[in-house]
Amino acid sequence: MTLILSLAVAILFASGAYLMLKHDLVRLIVGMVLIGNAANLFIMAAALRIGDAPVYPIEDETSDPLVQAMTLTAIVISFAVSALVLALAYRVYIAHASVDMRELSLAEEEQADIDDTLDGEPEPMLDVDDSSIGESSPVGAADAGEAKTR
Amino acid sequence: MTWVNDPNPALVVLIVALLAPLVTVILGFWDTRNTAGAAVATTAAAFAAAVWGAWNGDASYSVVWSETWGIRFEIHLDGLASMYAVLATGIGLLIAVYASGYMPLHRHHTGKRRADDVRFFGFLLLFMAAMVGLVMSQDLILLFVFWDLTAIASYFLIGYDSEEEESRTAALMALLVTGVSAVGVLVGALLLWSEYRTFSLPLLFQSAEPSTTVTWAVSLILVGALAKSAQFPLHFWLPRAMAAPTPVSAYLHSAAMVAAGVFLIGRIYPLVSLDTRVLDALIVIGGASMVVGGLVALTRDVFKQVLAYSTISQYGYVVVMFGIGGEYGVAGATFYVIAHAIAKSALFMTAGAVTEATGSARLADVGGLWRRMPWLAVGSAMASAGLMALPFTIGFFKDELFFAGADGRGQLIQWFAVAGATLSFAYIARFWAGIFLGPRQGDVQPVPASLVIPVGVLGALTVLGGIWVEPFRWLAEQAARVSFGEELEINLAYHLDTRTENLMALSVYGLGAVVLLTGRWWHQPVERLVKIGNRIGPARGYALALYGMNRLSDSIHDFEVRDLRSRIATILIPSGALVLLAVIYSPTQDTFRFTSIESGDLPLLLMLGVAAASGVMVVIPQDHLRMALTLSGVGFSLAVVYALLGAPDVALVAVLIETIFTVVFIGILVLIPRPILRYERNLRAPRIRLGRDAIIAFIAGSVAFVVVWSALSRPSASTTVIGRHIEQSPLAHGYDVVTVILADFRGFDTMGEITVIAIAFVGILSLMRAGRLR
Amino acid sequence: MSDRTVTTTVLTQVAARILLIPIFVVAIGIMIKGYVDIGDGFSAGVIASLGVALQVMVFGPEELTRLPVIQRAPKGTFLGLLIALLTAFVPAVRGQPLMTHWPPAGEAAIHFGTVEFITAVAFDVGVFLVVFGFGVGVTATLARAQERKSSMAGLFSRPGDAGEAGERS
Amino acid sequence: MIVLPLGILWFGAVLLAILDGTRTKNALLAIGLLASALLATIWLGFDIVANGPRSMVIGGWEQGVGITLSVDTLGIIFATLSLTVLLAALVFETANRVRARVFPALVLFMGVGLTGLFFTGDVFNFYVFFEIAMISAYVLASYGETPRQFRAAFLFIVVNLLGSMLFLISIAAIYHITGRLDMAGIAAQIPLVAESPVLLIATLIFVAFSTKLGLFPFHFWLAPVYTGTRPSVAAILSGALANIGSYGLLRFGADLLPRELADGAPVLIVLGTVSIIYGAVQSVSRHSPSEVLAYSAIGQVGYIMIALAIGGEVGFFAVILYAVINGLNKGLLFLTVGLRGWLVGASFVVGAFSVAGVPPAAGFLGKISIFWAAIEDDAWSIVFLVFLGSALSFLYMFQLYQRRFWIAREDEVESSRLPQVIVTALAIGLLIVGLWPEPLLDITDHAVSGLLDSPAVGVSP
Repeated sequence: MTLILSLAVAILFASGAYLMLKHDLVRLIVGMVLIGNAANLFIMAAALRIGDAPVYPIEDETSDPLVQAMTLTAIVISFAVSALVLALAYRVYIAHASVDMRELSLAEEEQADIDDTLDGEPEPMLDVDDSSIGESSPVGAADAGEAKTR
Repeated sequence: MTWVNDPNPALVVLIVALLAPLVTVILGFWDTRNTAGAAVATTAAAFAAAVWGAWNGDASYSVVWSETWGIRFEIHLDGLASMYAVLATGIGLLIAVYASGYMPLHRHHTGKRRADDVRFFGFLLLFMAAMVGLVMSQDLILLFVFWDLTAIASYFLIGYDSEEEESRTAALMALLVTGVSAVGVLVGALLLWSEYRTFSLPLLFQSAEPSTTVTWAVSLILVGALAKSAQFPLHFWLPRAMAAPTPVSAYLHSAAMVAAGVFLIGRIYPLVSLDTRVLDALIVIGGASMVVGGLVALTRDVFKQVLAYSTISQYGYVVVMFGIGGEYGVAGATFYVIAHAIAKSALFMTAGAVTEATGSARLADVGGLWRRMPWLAVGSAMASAGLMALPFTIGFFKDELFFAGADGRGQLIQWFAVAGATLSFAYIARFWAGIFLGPRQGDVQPVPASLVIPVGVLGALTVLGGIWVEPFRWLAEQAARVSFGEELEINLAYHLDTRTENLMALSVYGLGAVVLLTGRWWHQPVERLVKIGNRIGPARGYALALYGMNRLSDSIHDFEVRDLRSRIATILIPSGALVLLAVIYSPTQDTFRFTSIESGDLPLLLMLGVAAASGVMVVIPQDHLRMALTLSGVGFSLAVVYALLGAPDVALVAVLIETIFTVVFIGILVLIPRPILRYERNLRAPRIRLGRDAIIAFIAGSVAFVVVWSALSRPSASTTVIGRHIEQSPLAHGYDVVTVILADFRGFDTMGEITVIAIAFVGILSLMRAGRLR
Repeated sequence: MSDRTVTTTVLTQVAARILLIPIFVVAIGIMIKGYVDIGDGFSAGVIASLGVALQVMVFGPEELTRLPVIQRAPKGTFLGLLIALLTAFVPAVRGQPLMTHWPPAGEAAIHFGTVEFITAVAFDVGVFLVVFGFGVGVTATLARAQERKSSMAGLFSRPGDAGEAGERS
Repeated sequence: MIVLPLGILWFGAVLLAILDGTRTKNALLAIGLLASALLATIWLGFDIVANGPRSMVIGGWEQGVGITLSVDTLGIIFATLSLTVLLAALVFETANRVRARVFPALVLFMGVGLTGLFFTGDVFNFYVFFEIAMISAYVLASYGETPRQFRAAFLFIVVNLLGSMLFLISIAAIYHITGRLDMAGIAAQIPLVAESPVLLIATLIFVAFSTKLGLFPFHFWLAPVYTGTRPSVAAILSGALANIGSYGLLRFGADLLPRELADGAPVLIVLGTVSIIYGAVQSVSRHSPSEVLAYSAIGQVGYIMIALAIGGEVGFFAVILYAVINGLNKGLLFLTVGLRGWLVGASFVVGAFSVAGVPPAAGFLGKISIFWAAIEDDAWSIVFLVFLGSALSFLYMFQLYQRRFWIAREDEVESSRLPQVIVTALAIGLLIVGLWPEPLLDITDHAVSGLLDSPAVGVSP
């Protein structure tokens, strides 16, 4: 049984991961939801024991109520996050008129290029000849003279 | 107020020095015209304090700085500290006077504002204060702090004209060489700590014994010291630093930055002298610097370049003397620093004044100026004579001590000493004569007196030291005693006899004159040699390293993953590798177990199959709407699984959540036009990519599988709290244990959960109301 | 607008309207009986907001402005959170650990029929309000976005696709 | 007392969620609340240092049945650090004019999440607070509302959600093998369990937190997110949120799973080494300041990993100290990104010196502690590595500094004074810590002895 449960978790996880590798934003989100499902199933599977519903009157051995509470919390949290991601996907679509990750990557690179030109290159020193250093700071006699006459 | 009645000289010197930059900056901010005056006044005060402190002598102050690390704020105004403090503040004072005349001219050339003066004097005085603090530090960490403070100050001073690329590269180079090598000082200090559990120098001197660790520690500290003193092969930053305004160069070369390096050697000399191999290394490095610096100085045309290389060469002497060691070596090294500081700063100021007067900074463009600038000529002549070690200057004694020390170390060192001294005789003479003698060249404008007076003062001091050497001798003697660690006496006098020192001095004058007069024969070859050195020398190495690092950085950036799917893959694949590693590493026996499947489990089995199958179905390329529905299929079948696992609460919520999620999902899908959704679907991905995706997904699945299976294979924990949960539910007025856990036992989780919902709500509202947040 | 009038028949409208009341009743029942049987404030919140979602799907977003309870639901999220927080933190003011419910463990609670008045129920009401507000708020936002989209169809679509944009029912 | 910081933040966040945060007076209210939560945390810290860790079982149940809140020095240090960075970012954004109604509320919500997870003594509760912090961060990442921010936010969510799920799976697995959720109980049970499943679980936890921190090779999301988000948000992400990673590794690694941490040390060292070199080399030629800082952050994570692998007193000391100082550095430096003016230049250079480990900026303390750990461990290759990393940090920080503040550009407009003053205040803070390090060192020492005394002593009541 543990093997079957583990396999189910693994298949859901793998399907989710596969979808997360897609270019389509929507599929990506579906992948995330699937991985969330896999995690939730695993929490339930991690139950210390399985039996009747833990509702009074209790006669037989009940199922582990703690994992149930944990699963509930986890389900709700992953739902909230998924809903948020959906809304974000909508805004991404509004911003790019696309749900294709490739276009987003393109936009990111364009942005990086813009940044690069804005921020300038690092300037590594290439000229090792230092024989004229120390000469250039005072500009010239005429200039110095001008300073005097003022 | 015993503190006021009986002040601690060490603290007074440090505080007055630290106040100098502070007061100057505050007054400068108030009114920028105050800056130069404030700088002169505060340095004068610092100088007075230093002289007073040196006179009162031997005061220390110590307070715990950090208990946890055992660091103390421990300062001691001993002989060594007094000497360097007097030098740093005294020359600092003259530099401040000089700068008050020089900076207006500099401002004019570079178009800077008066407000920039505050920055200049602030960092200049910070430099001085850091020097004063450095020389008094007795705790290695405190010493490191002041050590880096000098590096910071010099960085901003060298990069003062930051609009010039030359200044920027020079500042970066100085920072990289001195800052990175300072890490050596730190590591050395920590090494000594690991051996002796203290950072305190006096304690270390007491307990240190020759050992590999100590040798390593000392060598690392010396790397920092030698880099700061611009010793070969880390000397190349110093000539570049000439891009700074002249007062900075003058200070850097005489009493501050470069002097800090040899100071440190003197400070830890009791540790240095534990291993003769270290001393020999000092001789080699110092000797190399003497030769390289001297040869390049002979070929340079720009004033400040000649002087810069001469400094490298002359600090080479000091290092060699420390390497020679013994009474003469240490005494000579210490005395040399005084003599050199006084004379060299005068020459730098001369260079600045001449450049301001003529507008030219090259020996080739000036000449015969002694008539036009007689005071400057006289002042710098005295200083040059000092560096050339002519009699009746303080410089004569410095070579005298050098030769005496070399005498004890055999013929080779002796020849070497003469050769080095000859070089220095020659390049200094070439410098002075090139400016003031020969055919008249260059148009001279009058310069402010403040550019000439400091030169005169320093020149006078040089000669005074040659006639009445006692004050200088006393200072050096006190200092050398500290370095040497035992009693030591410096005897300085003129002897009219044929002792070796005198003969060596005479041969230096003769050889020096020959070198000067034969210039036209050796100039070309030496210049070629220097060019070759440039091409393969350490400066080249530095430039290539920097360039290479930038190129390397660029090229590995090209490999940086740029799209989301690869970013996800780069999390999944390494996780797979790590899990695999963990599987290999850990014992596999009993890790994975099968448990039997009972007939009652068949419905569960079936539903798990359905859930997994619909999970796979979602992956198959399809319409988005159908995908959403298949996805909810996964959710609903999982809900049934939960119900079969005896969890009706979870099943109920799972169904509800799945429903509302599907509503939201479809609600969003509807908002996105169909062509845009279809666009992606119609693009067929290449088969290879699909295969690769499948492999990555397989890895991800395997990670999950291995971890999950190994965890589930553990027999369920025997001690658990769920029994208590079930028992206590009625106490909490509840009969559905899960609900009681959610609202009571673990209600805090639910609290967090609804907070997450509320935050998601806030986020969704602000995202969906396009354009404006809420 | 026009699509909806086509797709929703009178029958669905009536059904939706009638269904709303039982849905709310079930929701409230689940919430109050949560301690005794399956279900809690969370499920109740989801059920109630699904009921509202149904109304919106059938009658359009303006439906939301008609019922004041629904109109204020989004603000209710924060009210609910506040109530839950109060049940958690008020005991701390009295020197007890967080979320110590009243009446204390084991002591009898005031009964109203089979309904017990305990602070845990207040907490559950908070949870209900948060979830209900969330459900209604999100539904409403989606509906409004949908409306806005049909009024500016094609604005965000690819060039050439403008005509097709906005379809899908 | 233990609940005071959480209470202030939580109620404050709910209140501000209703108010319009773009109004200055509401933003000021948020600042006041955050500041008082910070003060309450510090007050609590004094109490804990004096009287030992404090804990409370929620609902008044016995431990294990109810959730345990338990605060030790380690939690206090990280909570104080995170709240400080959050406060700085909030004050900064207020001075700059808040552009979104919900920004102050989200900052407070994130404060709730972070404080909660530093204070909780229950692994599942840790996860819940972790998600509170993360979801606030997800929404915050889109703050600014340009396509760029949306892209960054999306990437951020996707990657971090994956990490969260791995973490959730490991928590469930821990529950299955120990039957407990409270940290004290787990720490007691873990040694009784066979090694292999625990090691696998530890691996997943490591991956989850490394993803959060941006350790090589889990770092590929980090640079675009840090460059894409607004400066104040980037400061929050790198200065406050990333603390989850360091804290989590300490809490789960050193406290709960020490055996597995020791087993994994070689892997930590290898990945840490690669991270240091990779991050530093990448930073050298990056153009935009936030990109340099992002890659630098990847490098800094490497130091934390290496110190963690060295472990023991000096190792954990270095982890905490380095994490704190790195958080402050990054908080300061990211805030300077969009600003211009000489005060900003001065503040930036203080941050740069701190990153390079030059006193008197606080960074040298971190560098000392790392060297110290390596030397005590006789790990010469690590000493050399740290040396190399610090040399490269000089190079990239000062290439950047000179390029940005020494080369005048025509299109420059000096930023308004208030934001400049705020970053200056942060820089002065860094200098003060550097000049008077004893409080920080002392409390770090306290936290380390709490971690080492006996496993999970900090979490037992």
